[in-house]
Order: sequence, then C-alpha cells, then structure tokens
Amino acid sequence: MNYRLLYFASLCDAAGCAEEQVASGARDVSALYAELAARHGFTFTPDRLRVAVNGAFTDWNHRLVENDEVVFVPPVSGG
Amino acid sequence: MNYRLLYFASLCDAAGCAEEQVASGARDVSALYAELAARHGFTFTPDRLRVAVNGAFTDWNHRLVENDEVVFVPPVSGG
Amino acid sequence: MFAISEAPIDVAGLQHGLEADGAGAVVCFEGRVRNYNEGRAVNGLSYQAYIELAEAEGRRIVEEARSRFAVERISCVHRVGDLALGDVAVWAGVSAGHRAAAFDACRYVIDEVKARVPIWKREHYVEGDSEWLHPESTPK
Amino acid sequence: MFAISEAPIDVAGLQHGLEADGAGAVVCFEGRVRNYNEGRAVNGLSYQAYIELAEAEGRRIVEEARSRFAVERISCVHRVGDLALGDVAVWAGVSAGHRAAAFDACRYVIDEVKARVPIWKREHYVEGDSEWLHPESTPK
Repeated sequence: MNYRLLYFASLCDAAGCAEEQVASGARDVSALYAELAARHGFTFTPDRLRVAVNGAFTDWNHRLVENDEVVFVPPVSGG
Repeated sequence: MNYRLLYFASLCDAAGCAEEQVASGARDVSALYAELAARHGFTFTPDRLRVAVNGAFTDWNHRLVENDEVVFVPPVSGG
Repeated sequence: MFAISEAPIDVAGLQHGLEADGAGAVVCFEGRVRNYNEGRAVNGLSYQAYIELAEAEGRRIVEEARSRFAVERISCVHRVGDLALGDVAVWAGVSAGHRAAAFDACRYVIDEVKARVPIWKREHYVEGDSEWLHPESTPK
Repeated sequence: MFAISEAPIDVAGLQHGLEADGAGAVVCFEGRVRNYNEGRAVNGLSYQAYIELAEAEGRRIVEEARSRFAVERISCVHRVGDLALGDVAVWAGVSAGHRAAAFDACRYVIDEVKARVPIWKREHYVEGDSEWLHPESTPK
C-alpha cells in the first residue's frame, strides 16, 4: 500500500527529506515505523515517539489504509 | 504627651479628619487606641487592626514618646 | 521595585523594564476594576494608601520574593485615587530564567501585597452609595 | 484561541483581546529566547511545527483550561521560524474574575503546550553548531 510520510526535527534530518511517498507491505503503524527506522537509521525507540495518522494522534496498533498520511512525532520542545 | 494621629479609610470617616494632634495621658498604643476609639466611635477591636509608629509597623505594647506619629491600620483591601 | 502611583500605570514601560538577557520567562499580573463585587454592580473604585508605609512594605515583599525565587527582575506598582471600570489598579511583573520561578514569584508578590500593604479600596456602586472595604481576615 | 505564527507575536494586540468587563485579573506569560541553555551559550533558535496538529492540540488545551478554571478569555500563540535573542517564542494570556483562576489557567496552558504540542526547537550555539532538542521525558 502507499502512504505519505511527514518528517519533523531530527527525523527530518535523518530521513533527508520533509516528506515522502512510501510503498510498503506494513499494515499498521508499528510495522511501518520498524521498516522506516531500518531504512533511515532512526534511533528513537517507539516509546519515545507519538504517532499521528491523517492529522490526529492515534495509537501504535492503528491499522493503515491506502494513502494514509502518517507522522512519527519525536519528543516535543516548544516553549 | 502630644501625638500626631493619621487616619485612613473608614477610620478617617469616623474621626472626621485625616490627621489630628492629640494631647493624651496614654503611654502606649493600646491605651491610646482605647481613648480614641471612645472619642470617635471606632468599632474595630484591636485584633482587627495593626499599628504603626513613625512609619513602621510595631506591636500594641509599644511605649510612646512625645511627638510620635501613630497610625491604626484598618484591614487592608488593595489589589 | 515597588511604587504607589497617582498616575495611570505605564504597563508597557514596566514590561520593558523586565527584559534581561537571561530572562527566558516573563509573568505579569494586572488587577483591573471589575464591574461587580460580591453580587453588587460597581461603577468605580477609589484607592487610598498610607504611602510611606505602603512603599516600605511593598519593597520588603519584593525583596522577600527575590530571596525565595530564582528571578531576574521584579516590579510592582499600585494605583491610588479614583479609578474607572477597566483601569489597572495593580500591576506585578517578574522575569526569570525559568517559568516556575516567574509564576511563583509573581503570585507571591500580588498575594502579599493584597494581604499586607496599607492600601484601602472604596467601592462605588451603581445604586449611588459607596463603602470602604475592610476584609474580615485577621491582619498578618 | 490558539495559533501558530510565522510572524512576530503581537503581544499588545493579544493583551488587548483579553479585556472584558468582568475580568478583574489578567495573567500573561512570555517565553523569550534566552542566551544560554543547560550550560551552553545560545545565539538563536529555530522552531518547527507540525502546524495542522499543533493548532488542533493547542485548541484542545485551551478548551481544557476553560473547563477547569473560571476564566473569561484565553489566548496562546507560538512562534515558528528563526528567532533571535530576546524574541518572544510563546505567549499565553488569561483573563478571569479572580486571580487564582487566571494564574492557574495560564500555568496550565503553558505547561501543557510545552508537553504536548508538536513543536520542536533547534538551538544555535555561539560555537557555530546547532541541534534539535528532544527532551528525555516520556511523551504524554
């Protein structure tokens, strides 16, 4: 299936891009993160990240569908 | 002895003046307040007032000397 | 800095005075004249102060806050005279390296000023009467 | 109101927007770019946000504060882009009938914004390097 990924902060630096289209066999966000972490060398373990699908926070078991927009949210540092 | 009294807020209204010179036999602030409360009809009991002599807070046993400036400070309501 | 002011409080100027290189957090409090108090409609206030003692006690409060919290700058000004609805009656501002100290110091200053500084409020009611407020709490 | 802003934060305009007849207390917080962090000299910051989600999460925080505390108005704006020393990075303001609610709501908003809103800070150090900050605490 095809997903759109957005990357922020150090994940953007590691991926080398702010967004990408990904064709993947992963069917939930956990599997998708494992695949992308391996490809881009992301060092965050999932317990340090939140995940958002289509602009809303969700959990790591979230089932993905075609064309979902997925964001792995690294620890925030606003303020 | 002679004292200078300043009155604020409702004590000023009750005394009918913002300050006055008083000739009194009172030798401490407790005795002076009793005398002035009787004369002006002040209704505050001493536990609801603080007392200042010559611009500094002090206690009710403070011994007075000639020309002291005495203020009975009613409950404050700034802010 | 603590002052009693007969003129309107210059909030912008006071805020500017809190700036400092290490000041990552600034917390400001404004107390304004409300249109009601304890169920009665209010259309103005008068404040009276025992100015000499009020300024001394206010400066003491600012120094207490400075010794208790890690702050950069503290200012507080209380108005006296006749105020209309919406006028600023008291302003307190604190700058600090971190926000916890700025919040705590600002709260400390305004709480202590209200409890201890010899200033009195006369409320003017829409019905035409007015009265000095002398809260029931025991003086500190 | 919560917003992410690419332009400098209009503090005076935001404060004006908090005014209301029943607002006897106004508390404002400003977070500014400091010249140091954790022992290193800093000469600027860049903020990046996931804007769509940041605005949704920020609005949720403001609504939470409104339901928890007796307030009149709440506004919060967070800057993104490149900021210099002393620039305002985040501003939060609350008006309320009484000061306790104004202090508590303002503190709640800024604490939650810092913990939950997807915004990231890149610190630029005087030595020339820079890095994204990703605090160790577990995400909420």
